[in-house]
Amino acid sequence: MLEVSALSKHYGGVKATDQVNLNVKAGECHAIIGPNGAGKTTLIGQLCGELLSDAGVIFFQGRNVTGLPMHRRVQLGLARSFQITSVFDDMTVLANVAVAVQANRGHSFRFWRPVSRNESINARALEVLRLVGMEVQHQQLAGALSHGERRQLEIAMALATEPQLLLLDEPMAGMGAEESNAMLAMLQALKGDITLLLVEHDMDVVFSLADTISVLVYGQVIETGSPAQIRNSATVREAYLGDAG
Amino acid sequence: MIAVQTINGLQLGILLFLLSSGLTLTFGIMDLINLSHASFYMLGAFVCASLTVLTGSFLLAIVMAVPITAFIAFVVEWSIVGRLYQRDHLDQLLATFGLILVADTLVHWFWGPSGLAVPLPAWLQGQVSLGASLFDPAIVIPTYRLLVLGFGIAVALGLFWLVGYTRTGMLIRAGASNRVMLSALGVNVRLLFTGVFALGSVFAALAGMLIAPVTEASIGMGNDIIITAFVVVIIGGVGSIKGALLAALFIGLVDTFGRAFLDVLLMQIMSSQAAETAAPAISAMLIYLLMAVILVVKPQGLFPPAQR
Amino acid sequence: MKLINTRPAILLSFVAACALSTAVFAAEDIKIGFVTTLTTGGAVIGNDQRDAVNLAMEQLGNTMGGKPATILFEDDGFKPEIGKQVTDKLIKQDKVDIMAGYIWSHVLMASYRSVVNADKILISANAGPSPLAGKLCHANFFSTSWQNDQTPMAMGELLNSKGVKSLYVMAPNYAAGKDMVAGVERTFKGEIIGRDLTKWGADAQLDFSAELAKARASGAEGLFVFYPGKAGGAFIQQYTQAGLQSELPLYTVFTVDSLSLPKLQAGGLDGVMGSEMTLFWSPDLDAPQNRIFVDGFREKYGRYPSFYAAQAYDAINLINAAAAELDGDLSDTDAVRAVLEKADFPSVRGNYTYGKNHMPIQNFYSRQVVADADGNWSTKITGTVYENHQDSYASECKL
Amino acid sequence: MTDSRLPTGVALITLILLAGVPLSLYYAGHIFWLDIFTRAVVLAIAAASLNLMLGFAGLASFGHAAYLGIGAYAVGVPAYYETYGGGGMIASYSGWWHLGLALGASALFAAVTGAISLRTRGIHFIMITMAFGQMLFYLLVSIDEYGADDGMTVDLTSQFSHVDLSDPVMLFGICYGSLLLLLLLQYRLKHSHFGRILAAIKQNENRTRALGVNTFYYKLTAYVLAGVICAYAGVLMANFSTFISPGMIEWTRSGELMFMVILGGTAWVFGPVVGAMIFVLLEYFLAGLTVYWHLPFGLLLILTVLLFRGGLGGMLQRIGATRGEGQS
Repeated sequence: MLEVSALSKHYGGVKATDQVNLNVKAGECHAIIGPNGAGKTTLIGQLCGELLSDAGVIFFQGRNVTGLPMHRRVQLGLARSFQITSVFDDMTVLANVAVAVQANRGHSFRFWRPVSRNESINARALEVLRLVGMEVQHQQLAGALSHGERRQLEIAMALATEPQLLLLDEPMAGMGAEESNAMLAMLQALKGDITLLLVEHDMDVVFSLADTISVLVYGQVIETGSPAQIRNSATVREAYLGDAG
Repeated sequence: MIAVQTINGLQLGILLFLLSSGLTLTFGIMDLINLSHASFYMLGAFVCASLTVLTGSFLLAIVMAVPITAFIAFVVEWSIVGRLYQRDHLDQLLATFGLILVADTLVHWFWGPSGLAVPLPAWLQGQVSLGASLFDPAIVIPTYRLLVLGFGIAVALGLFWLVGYTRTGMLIRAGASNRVMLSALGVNVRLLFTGVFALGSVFAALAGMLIAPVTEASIGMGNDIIITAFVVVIIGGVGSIKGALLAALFIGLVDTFGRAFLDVLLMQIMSSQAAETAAPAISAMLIYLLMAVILVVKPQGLFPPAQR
Repeated sequence: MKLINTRPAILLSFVAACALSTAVFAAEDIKIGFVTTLTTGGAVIGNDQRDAVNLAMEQLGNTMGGKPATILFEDDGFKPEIGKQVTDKLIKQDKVDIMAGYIWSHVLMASYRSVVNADKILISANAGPSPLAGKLCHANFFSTSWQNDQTPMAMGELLNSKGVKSLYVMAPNYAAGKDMVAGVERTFKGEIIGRDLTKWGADAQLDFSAELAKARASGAEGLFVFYPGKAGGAFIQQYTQAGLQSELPLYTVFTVDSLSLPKLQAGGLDGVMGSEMTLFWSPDLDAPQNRIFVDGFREKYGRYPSFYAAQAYDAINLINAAAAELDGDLSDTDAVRAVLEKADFPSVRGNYTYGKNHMPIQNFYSRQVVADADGNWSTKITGTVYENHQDSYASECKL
Repeated sequence: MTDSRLPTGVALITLILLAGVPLSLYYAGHIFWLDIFTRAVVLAIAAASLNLMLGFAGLASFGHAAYLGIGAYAVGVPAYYETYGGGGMIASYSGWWHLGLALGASALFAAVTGAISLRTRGIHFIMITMAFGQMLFYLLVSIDEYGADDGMTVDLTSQFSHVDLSDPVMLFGICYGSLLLLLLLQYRLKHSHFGRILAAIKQNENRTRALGVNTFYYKLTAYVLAGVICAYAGVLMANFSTFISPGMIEWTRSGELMFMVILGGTAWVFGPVVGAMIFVLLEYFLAGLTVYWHLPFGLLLILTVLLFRGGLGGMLQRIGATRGEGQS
């Protein structure tokens, strides 16, 4: 589904990502872990098209997307959620998702009919909201939601673009235990239908969700394997897990 | 004539630098777009002119005018500008545009509409001959313009020392690239902001004091040059003192050369009457064209301070 | 809902009150609209004109032809579009009987149509752009000043008589500036070596370093400039600082006047002493009304009047002549025009007549900067360049 | 974001006053009031067009007055050539030709400068739009034939077959009708598919792009649309004032348009109309009081920014909300 080879990004003399190779198979949940400053956020930025890479290529579903801008990649089915929650605070929950539905349905150069009365868009948006369990809040302003709900909405917006592959940038960040469990349940339900690329600090979440794990240290992938392999890898233990405990 | 015009251009450039250095600092550190920076340019000229007439000494007047303008800057920061740092750029544009109107009217009311001439001591009234060059049979420059150039360079060096080699300067540089870090360092941010604003305003006032003996102090004298100063800041890169210096000298030379030689060039392709009307306008247009081209190539200006 | 209901009522009554307040004047009073510049640096000139108008009204006892007379001043802000707006206001809102003023040629060009189309008369107290003297001349347009070209033409003759062979020319880039350049070039027989038109307006260019360097390098025998208002002072300063008095003598029109001389004197810029200019008038001109004007002005305001003031003063007295003959009834524009055309009033320049384009036919003098008996810098007439001179556009006027 | 009842009520009443006051005063003999209100209505159209960028998409253009100038010169230049000869095909008194020229030229200018300006963001966008405005300003200053700095008078208004724009009541009617139409268009636009995308871009452009929207084309469309509408206002302005000059384009004029929008409130479709009205009336009354009128005017600007966040629209919405009648 997603093949990345020799991807690099430099900031001055600092190599944020250095010759990263990655192979995400269709239908799996692939997690990327690593200590702070390992280059995970940079990698996500490069994959989704927010940052341009200095070297390397990205193939998505067999197509070279390395030079494509972000919105083109999304249109091809490569969506993302943000680490820092970004939703449109002044819009209703429904409208937030509807923007994504609009984007997915082609251009929005329609200047006269009220968009809020477009039942086809509203229906699809409600359907996505039902998927993440937010149907009841659809009339609320996004700015009035709790942190956990905003994170859920964030995922709903990404889902509304009908992605083949979803990049999740620390979906559990800043959540309480209860909210985390709800989110975990939601992701588990998504798994299988959509390929997931997950960046996460919470190891419990990673090990309960991921089929494959890649370990990123100093901008390089030092190991890729199943959760069990990673758990037992001496290299990883030394470079990363070992430090932790 | 090239050497003479080069000196004229550098002198204009150094004045632009004095004006834009404060602008780029307040912009880079406080994220403040301050149109009323121009009012300090005007205020400096008027205060200095009045003091010169009062004391009879131009140099003494400059020495006395600096603390006065600094005090006014402090009051303005404390009462109005300080409340704008958290607002978006549009609000800042409007409020400081309002400040310009207020300052212009107060000056009109206080000093009258005619403006003030600044008498220079006799030793500054003369001219200096700098020999000749290939293009110039005789290079004769008014002594005072050389003084402006020299004084401007001295002040610029002082500013570079302040920003580059002192603790305050370290904080200013830190602030220009990352505002959040400042409060994390335990710096009294409010105090630093007031200080930077006052410093920038004094620099603008100094520019006004230096130009007053040439053009006289007049109402609204800053309103045109402030836009040029903004162009300098944008071209140089917001928050970059080095960028401001290079851009200011560049713009000063472009503007002067445009006025000096463009009409002759245009006469090659159009009637001399049309060329004489078009030349000053086109040379005024040049700097905007330059800015647009530079922003297209480098959307952050030539020397953007390193982010994050 | 209270807010919604009361607000329009307040606004409506406010608007209505303001509209009605203008109707307070009794219908019979004479109302004169006077457009000049009262803000920006141009206000130096506007204030001088206003002072002269107020002096004239005071001397007339605020009556004209036995009727109370009022002046309504409006500020053009040095901008043509504002000038037109306030002209429209005076005509349509205040319903003035006659319009006067206008310092700037471009403001006048933007505004005059509003006046003449309303069948009212406009008396320019300064601006004299060439189109209004020629092709676009209008029966309802009069001037108490001059056509722009005349003064520089006199200067051209003066330069010829002094044997100047080559000239460098500088002027601001607007209607009057171009007229001034055209004027001096029409009569000057030597060579024009270089010409600079600089940015004008509210943000005029005031630093002339590049241009002065060009003038010096040109090797001309004389420097002709036209810089009215605040730019004049700035120019003289830089001219002096550049030390050009010795190599490039200065000949000016409308640049050195009673407004700039006190400032130049305070600034110790004695490079201007002895510099020559041409003009239709000078404070020392020997005419009966000029003594009344200059003495009255100096007594009331403690300074010499400028020629701008003299022209404004004349405009009021010209209107007064019409009001006196028509018993204070200025409503018949044709009758007013007939009286004005005679120019039968005590002018500060002595007597003059009107050409068919309603521009004065008058003398032009050369004057020089000197110190008066009290040591104040002023100007003194040194000779007569033209006698009863008519502008060269009058022949193009189809009236 | 939803318009509450209080602002809507104020809008309707303002619209009624905007037509009623000048017309009744005009027929009562105070003809100058029609001039003042015509100017206010034309400026309201220009300010509303700016709001299409500023309020709808968060694009702070500081060179919007350029389009007023393009529209005005599209009237003045053809009329000038028709009167004095020359100009070839351009010369004409025809109003339709003036309109076509204005809309075409402004669309072209907006498309080119927009495509360049929209590469930048924030302060750089503000400055580069101002730079383009200043370039046009100096270009016009440099053209001697069109009067350069002095501008030119429009001797004859644009000619249409059934409409006489030199009739002040007729002209006011056209301007007022255009404003109503524009407000309706903007209201529909704001709630359309396009409007929602613009709102999303205004709040978080990066997020909008991450949803698969090519934001550039939406911003460019808003930019061009705003320019074209403002050029239309310029055509009306030239016919109203019968005098045009580069002074219409200077950056201070763009600042004034911005002031009108912000005073009225950017989030409110009707805001610019209220802003323009207050601006014009304030200028008129203050200038009549004292030559120092810039002082209270400047103070008012400062106070507006410091005290009325979101302009008058924002204030009305807050009042409405606290009274519990306009909650959305």
